[in-house]
Amino acid sequence: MKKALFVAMAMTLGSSLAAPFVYPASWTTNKPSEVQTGGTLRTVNLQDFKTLNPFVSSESPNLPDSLTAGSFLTQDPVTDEFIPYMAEKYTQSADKRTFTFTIRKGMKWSDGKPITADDWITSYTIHSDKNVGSNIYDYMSINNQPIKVTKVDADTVRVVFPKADVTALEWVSGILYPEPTHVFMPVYKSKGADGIKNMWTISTDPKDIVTSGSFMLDRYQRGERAILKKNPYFGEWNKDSAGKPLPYLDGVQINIVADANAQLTQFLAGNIDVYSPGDRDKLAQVKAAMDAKKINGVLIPNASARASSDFVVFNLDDSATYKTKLFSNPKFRQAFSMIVNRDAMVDLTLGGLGAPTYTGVYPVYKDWVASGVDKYKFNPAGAIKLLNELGFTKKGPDGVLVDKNGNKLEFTLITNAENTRRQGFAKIIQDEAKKIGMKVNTSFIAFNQMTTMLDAKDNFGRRNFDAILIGLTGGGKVFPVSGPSVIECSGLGEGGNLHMFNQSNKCRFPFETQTINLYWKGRAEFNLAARKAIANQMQKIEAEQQPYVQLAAQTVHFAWTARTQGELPRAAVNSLNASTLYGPRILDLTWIKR
Amino acid sequence: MLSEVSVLPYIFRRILQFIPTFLLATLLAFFIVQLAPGDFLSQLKENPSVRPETVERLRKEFGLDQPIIVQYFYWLKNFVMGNLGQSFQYKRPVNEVLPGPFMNSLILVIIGTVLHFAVSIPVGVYSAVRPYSTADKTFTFLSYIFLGIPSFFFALLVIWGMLKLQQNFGWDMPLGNKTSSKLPTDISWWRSAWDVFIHALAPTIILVLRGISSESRFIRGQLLEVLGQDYVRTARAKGVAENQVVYKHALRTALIPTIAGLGGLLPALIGGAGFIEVVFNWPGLTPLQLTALGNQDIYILQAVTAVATLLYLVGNLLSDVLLSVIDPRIRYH
Amino acid sequence: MTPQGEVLLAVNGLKTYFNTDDGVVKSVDGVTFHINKGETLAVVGESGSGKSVTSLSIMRLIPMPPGQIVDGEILFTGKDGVQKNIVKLSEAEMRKIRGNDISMIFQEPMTSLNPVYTVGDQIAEAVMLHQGKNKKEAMGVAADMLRFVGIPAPEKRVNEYPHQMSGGMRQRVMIAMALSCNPALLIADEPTTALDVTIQAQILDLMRKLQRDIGMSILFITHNLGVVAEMADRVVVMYGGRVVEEGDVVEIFKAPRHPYTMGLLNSIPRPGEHVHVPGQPKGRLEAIPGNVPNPLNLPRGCAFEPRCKFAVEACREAVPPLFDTGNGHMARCIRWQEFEQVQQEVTA
Amino acid sequence: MTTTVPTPVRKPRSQSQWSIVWSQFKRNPLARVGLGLLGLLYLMAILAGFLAPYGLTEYSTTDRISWAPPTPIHWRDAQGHFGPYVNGIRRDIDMETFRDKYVEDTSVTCPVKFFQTHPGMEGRTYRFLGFIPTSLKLFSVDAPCKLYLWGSDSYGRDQFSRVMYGSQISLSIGIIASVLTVILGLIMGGIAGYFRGLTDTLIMRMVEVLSAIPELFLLITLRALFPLNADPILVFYIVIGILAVIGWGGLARIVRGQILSSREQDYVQAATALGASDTRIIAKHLLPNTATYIIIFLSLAIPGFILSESGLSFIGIGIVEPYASWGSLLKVAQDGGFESLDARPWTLIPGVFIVLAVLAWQFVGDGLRDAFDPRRRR
Amino acid sequence: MTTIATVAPGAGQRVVPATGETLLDVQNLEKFFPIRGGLLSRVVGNVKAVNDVSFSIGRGEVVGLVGESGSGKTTAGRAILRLIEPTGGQVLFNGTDITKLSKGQMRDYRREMQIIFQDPFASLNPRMTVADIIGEAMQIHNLNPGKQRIDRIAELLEKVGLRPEHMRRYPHEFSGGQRQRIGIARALAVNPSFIVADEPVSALDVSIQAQVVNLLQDLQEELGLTVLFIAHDLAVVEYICDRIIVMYLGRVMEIAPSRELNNNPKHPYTEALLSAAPVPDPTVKRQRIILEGDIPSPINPPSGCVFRTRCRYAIDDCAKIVPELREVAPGHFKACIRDDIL
Repeated sequence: MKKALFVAMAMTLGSSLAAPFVYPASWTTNKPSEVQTGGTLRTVNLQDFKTLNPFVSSESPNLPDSLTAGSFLTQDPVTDEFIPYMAEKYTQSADKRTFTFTIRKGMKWSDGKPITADDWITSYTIHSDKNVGSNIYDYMSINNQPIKVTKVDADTVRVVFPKADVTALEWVSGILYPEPTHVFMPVYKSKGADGIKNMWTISTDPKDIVTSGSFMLDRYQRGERAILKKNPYFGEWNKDSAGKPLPYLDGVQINIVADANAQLTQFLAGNIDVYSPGDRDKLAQVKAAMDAKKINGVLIPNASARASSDFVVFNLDDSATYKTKLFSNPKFRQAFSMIVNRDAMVDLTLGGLGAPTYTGVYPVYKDWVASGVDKYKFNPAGAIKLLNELGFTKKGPDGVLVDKNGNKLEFTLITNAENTRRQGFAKIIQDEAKKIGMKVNTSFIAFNQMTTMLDAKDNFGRRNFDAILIGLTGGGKVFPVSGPSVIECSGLGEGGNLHMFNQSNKCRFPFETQTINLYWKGRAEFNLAARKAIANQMQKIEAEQQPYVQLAAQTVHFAWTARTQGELPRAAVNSLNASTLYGPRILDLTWIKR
Repeated sequence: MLSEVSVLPYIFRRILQFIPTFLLATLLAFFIVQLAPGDFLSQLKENPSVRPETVERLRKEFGLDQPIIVQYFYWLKNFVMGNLGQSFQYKRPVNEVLPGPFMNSLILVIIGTVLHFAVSIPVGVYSAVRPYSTADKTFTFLSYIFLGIPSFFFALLVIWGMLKLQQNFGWDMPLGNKTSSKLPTDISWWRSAWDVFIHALAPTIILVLRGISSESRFIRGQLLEVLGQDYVRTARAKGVAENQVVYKHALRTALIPTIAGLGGLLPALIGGAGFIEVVFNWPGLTPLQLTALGNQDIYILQAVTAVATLLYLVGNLLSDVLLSVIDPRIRYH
Repeated sequence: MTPQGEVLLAVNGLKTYFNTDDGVVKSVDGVTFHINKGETLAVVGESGSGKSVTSLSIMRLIPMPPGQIVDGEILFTGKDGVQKNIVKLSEAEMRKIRGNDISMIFQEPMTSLNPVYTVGDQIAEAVMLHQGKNKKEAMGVAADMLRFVGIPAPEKRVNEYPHQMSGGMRQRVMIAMALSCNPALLIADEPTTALDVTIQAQILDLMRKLQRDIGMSILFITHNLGVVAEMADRVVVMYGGRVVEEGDVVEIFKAPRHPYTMGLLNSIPRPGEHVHVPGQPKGRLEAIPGNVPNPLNLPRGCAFEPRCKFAVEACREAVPPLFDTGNGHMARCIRWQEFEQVQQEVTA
Repeated sequence: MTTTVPTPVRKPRSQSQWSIVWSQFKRNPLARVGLGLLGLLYLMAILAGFLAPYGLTEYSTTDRISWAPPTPIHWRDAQGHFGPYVNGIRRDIDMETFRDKYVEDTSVTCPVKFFQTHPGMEGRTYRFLGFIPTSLKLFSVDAPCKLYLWGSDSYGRDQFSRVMYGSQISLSIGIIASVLTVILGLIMGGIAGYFRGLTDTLIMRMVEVLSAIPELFLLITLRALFPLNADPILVFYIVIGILAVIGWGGLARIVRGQILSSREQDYVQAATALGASDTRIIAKHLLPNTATYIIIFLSLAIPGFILSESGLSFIGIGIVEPYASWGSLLKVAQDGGFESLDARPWTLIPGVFIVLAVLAWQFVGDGLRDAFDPRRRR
Repeated sequence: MTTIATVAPGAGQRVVPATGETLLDVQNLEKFFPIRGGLLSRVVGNVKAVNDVSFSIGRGEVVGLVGESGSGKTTAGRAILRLIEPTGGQVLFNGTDITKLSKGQMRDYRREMQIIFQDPFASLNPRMTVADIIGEAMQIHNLNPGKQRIDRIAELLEKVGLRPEHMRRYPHEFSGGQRQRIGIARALAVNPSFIVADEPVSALDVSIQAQVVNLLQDLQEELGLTVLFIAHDLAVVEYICDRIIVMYLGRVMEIAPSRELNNNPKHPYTEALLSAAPVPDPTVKRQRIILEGDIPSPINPPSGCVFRTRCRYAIDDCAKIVPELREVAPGHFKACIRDDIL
């Protein structure tokens, strides 16, 4: 009784001193008046969480992200605008490099301690320490020039970028989260990086885990589930549009399941509330169960395309082997693109739920995908014509095209064994290629092994593959083209970069230099239309040169039980705004209907 | 006691013999896993923003730049001192990561072992006492069928069946996982133990069905043979009742080969639990091993191999000791 | 048939058949004999003659299936003085007889004891079963019995396992077990065949002594004529599942009336009788030609006919009846009367 | 055992051990059923090309069909003519249920033709009995119709044809793997048992090491060591080879034991006394003596390997496209999860074949074991 | 006829003479089987199966080797043929020490020395036809090539009382007696001069034993074979042997001509053995000498005379002195220190 009174007093006190962040009414379909508080949201994750430590976490999704409130800014899921969140306000310098954030007052950690500027500095300091091995260490600099984060005073933090950058606000909102100084700093000071690495493991007592977000850890049952409970201090500075403290939920249960089939089972059994059917089979199961009234819920099929790509990349090494020379010829890659039957891929592999792709910009960025990039779409006759030009005019006795030197048109296409979708794509490529006399062998290996192949060199200094079918994921909304790690052709050390077709650290082809130059131009271009024009240019080059032969993209589907409320407005329901764990909704605004 | 005098050196000698086996097995495992292209850090490549020097730094930090044999001896030294090394994925000592999954697998294996014997012995005995009866023929037929269905697919069928029961009758089925997500957090230990048991039941049954099928038929054959032995005839000639003849005189010797096979049962169940743990979403050793394999988390793999090898050796030792208890001929020789 | 003395067990027309895939094996095909109280009856025969099956039929220990007692009766007067037909008894009634009224010892002492229990346990089991004694008393009886059969340090030996004992010791244990409930009849199925000759002498000696002391009857099954001569009061000779000759032991050895018995007696070397002297031509044993008959494929007439040097056409036609040749001596041979002369010729 | 049950001396028939075993085997009804079933299955594998109306990977990327159900076969057409025919099919993806819908197009009818050749259709040619190239098919229908006896997979490939072709791999896998295991087990066990001493100790230690390391781990890691451009079928057979390398221990142990005990047999002593060489003794007396066990081992190991094959497919290191085995076909059903069971039960047919093959081999194996074991003879 | 070699008293070399020309001379034959135990499987003891056994056999002689189970008679028989490698001593065959021969050299001697086994079921490879079994020896030694081989096999079969058409059958089609005949034919296939007959009739039915004994006797006479006849049954041995060797716990107790041994045993063990055998005559009621107790374990045999623990004549010295085998009458040897008995 006493405690409750104290909490209530603290709340009024807090609210009188500082303005809470008010969640715009547009972020949910529900009216604040309908909302019921309490209840538990049950969701599912496909693997065991490995750590609670924000500095060493490298998985996705992970628990630290679920437990953090965010950072200075947040991106409005409906308008895509950046709005102050943990900052009350911010200023931007004229050269667009320096940002100064004034911290919102009254924010508290889950142990009741105030959130201060030091907490950002702590986070920045530790993430920037090489020895900690943070997953975002490399984000702390742009093109090898560090981003600087400094404390101006107790309520003010300054962030300085090396140069003007359109993605700066994305960085501010999505990368640097505050971490509790009072927990980490003493350890960091006494034991250094090693001390930090040993903190906040899965077996750490939940009481010792301090969070800024709407929830805190209640219990972690390894291999079974994570149970989160409401952070009592979060509601002091987070209110809904009607002024009600957030979150509405009492708790969240994240069940851990081994595979996608088990995930479906849990949803069909009514054991979890949110679910994204991964393919058509699962979609059909959910639909059938809903139609048969086995589950009472909502299904949004084909909500949007996925924020990921699948493509074939050839080995374009500057080695004088017959194959790399052939692959290095754009005509060959164009011919190859013309035997990729993307419609068949969508129809047969994706069950009709997807779309062909021709550029590295994920189709979910509808506004960014350039038009007229499908010049080398499926066209076997065109492919034959180009191959004839390359000297492949006659077929050998085994039906495989040979050139005048007797070289067979044959290569091995590798993809990872775990991914049936990619194997399906490879199969269609193989079968279509066979029809025109191109022999494609397929090989399905472990993902790790496949990524190793990208830079593993043999005794002759050559990379040891012909072609790999792989994909990329991730990226922001501001400039959603392939990033520098994918397109940078020089200035990178050995291995580790994603410039998959050429890892010689030299720009072999003019289009490589052209592309990277365009990219940096776009990063500095603050005008959206101009930036889109640059993206179009980049895609045109890509479509012509076919360094990555894009295949097809799946669509995403969302399902949830009828008791689960508070999803984003339909217009904002897409793969970019949906969380893997909670679906197309903001967890803080989610509530359970009883 | 005479028996203890002769059994102890025997056990000690067995343990001495285990050492080279253990060393060879772990060394072999270490080499094989390192032979595979790539290492734990290869996956970082998927991440567009991890730089090569980061990878190199981590490689050094994990000791992956050392020659394999050096790494092995380093591992061995730590192992002897009770340190299983560091998991790359969990960024925690393997000592902390391993026990949970190990215990979970052990739950399946222990319930499985109990079930294995609790079913196969009575079935085997019944079939041997009434050979070619309808029940015997039914058991035989069922065991043939269970031996024929791939266990992972059988698991899928069972889960599907349970789901249909839950959907159509509203029965709360233990659909995968180790515990129910619906239980409140503050329940008595026996209630949660019961919950775990209920969840373990379906995977365990599928796990041991094949074993039961072959074991029960094996016991049947053994018992039939022992029932034809001279000393069983002696017992009957004494006027011993038939069920006493079966259970007291025949069964004990008939079970000797079964017990001799116990040593292989533990690792076989742990190994066999693999697919079923995956399909039933049971947080055991195999899911741990599979993700470790995918990520080349070598010290986890090494630890799992070491544990499996130890289990194999301990199992063998256990069956040796049990055999000497059940069969005095071994004890005195 | 005129049984002398009080009949303990009478087997009348016993037929025990086995069904095999190859046909019905008539292991015991109409066997009739009896044992008097306190008497030792030897049943002699080679493998396949049906002697062991006869003894197991008396114990009702024939594995069924494939075996079956098809016909005949086994009349037995137990310790309670009531005559019962063993063939008709229920399994529970039979269990009361086994080990209590009738005990049995077997040929292979190495395999006839349960390897996983101590010999004390195994003897005590019978005692507890039939005499209602508790474990402790029964173990006392077991030790007494071991002493009784001449095993040194019986208190220690009760706790030993069979594999710790020699063959002779195990056979003594078997005897101790068999005698632990004072049976009226002991069936000894080739009890010394697997033993060395010096141990055989010990065991035979022991059995004779025990019979004197206890006064039980013994059904002694053997193929060793030397053992028969030493142990038996009367002899039953079996061949091809039937009794071919029966009579007093002296009669059988002095004046056999069946060619098979005669052949057997002639074919064994007698200790000290045929000793070879170097330089002199070696004597010859008189062998029975041919092989032991196949029980599946017995001749229609006399089973011994194919090997018999006295066989005539009539032998082939029907199974000869058992002729009473006087003095309780019987022979299943149509030419038995002629053998008086032959016998005399041979001995002359 | 003493003579409790008389062992009848068999009528003198001049038979070898083998003919006795065979006559014993024939008495066992389950063994007969098993053998008959195996005969049918292996005949099916041998005639796969002839029985399968379509090629192994035959499908259309233009006229796309996915998860077609078994095609209904009609017997009497509108004109009253009798004879099997099928109708054309039309496919829609039902965006309500997200399942493929197929409707018969009664305007198109195609008679089922028997013993037709398909010249020019590359996918359909095969080598009859392994050497005569032909495209003769037991039955087929002409385009535009499709005859899916057991439905299709997601690419519109005929499941019946794939099961037929898959049988070639599934049924040969067991034999190849167990023969490899037997060869290894015989050699290693033979060496250990015959030479004894240090060799014996080393080999037996190796057996222990191999059985101690988790199998799954060995399979997955060793699989990663193969060259990538190797033919998938070759890689798969190497995987099977690994299985054999892992699995020879048990057999070696038994062969060793048998050799150790047969060495002491009188007839081996007799051969030694006759002056027979080691090689002769091993080849003529010791190894044939293990034949009984080997045959039983083979017939019981083969079903084990057939199951292992499906397990390998389940963890993704089994046979891959373009080849098919029952295991990889069942994996398709497994991947489909509940949808396979609810919406396309015909994808479970390969599982039925696995069960049948395993069952048949078990029957035969048990029958052989009983037939070889004089104590189990009836 | 009896030649007496010098007996060197106390010397390691003892030659026990044979009748006529010596074919086989066994000197101090030893076969120890190691017993392993302890933590490291070290040899902790020996089973002294054959311990210092010496005797010789003349050409054409039939010598019986008698003893109970554990006496080492079978081991001795096999060690002589090097089917078991002896651990000590010499075996002189026609003056050559065959224990020193290499495997290849030994092969030639195997044509001269053959063995017949006790168990007619275990001694024939069930997978070979009779022709293969008998022909194997000819194949190994390249005898009677081609068509001759079949004729020779047929001849051998007839010689052992079987019919030539039996050669195409398998062992399991024969009865025990017939199998034993096949075993004999196999041994004769190489025309040996010396045969070890290891309990050839013990496993046979009574009525069959006489057939096989007669056959062996006929063959021995016809072919002039030298035979070492191993048995546990004195009656059979007496019947066909010229001389008899009695073994107990790995050592020779007594050697004497058959009649001499039977009528006038000099060793207490032989006396007991003779007395223990039951006589198939119910009218003869003999006073038995019943040996007490069991045969001791060969792992830990009694000190001094191995028989002393069961000997009714044993004196204190018996525990101290290992009795030498010495000649007590012409051709009659015994290993007993007491001359005042028997």
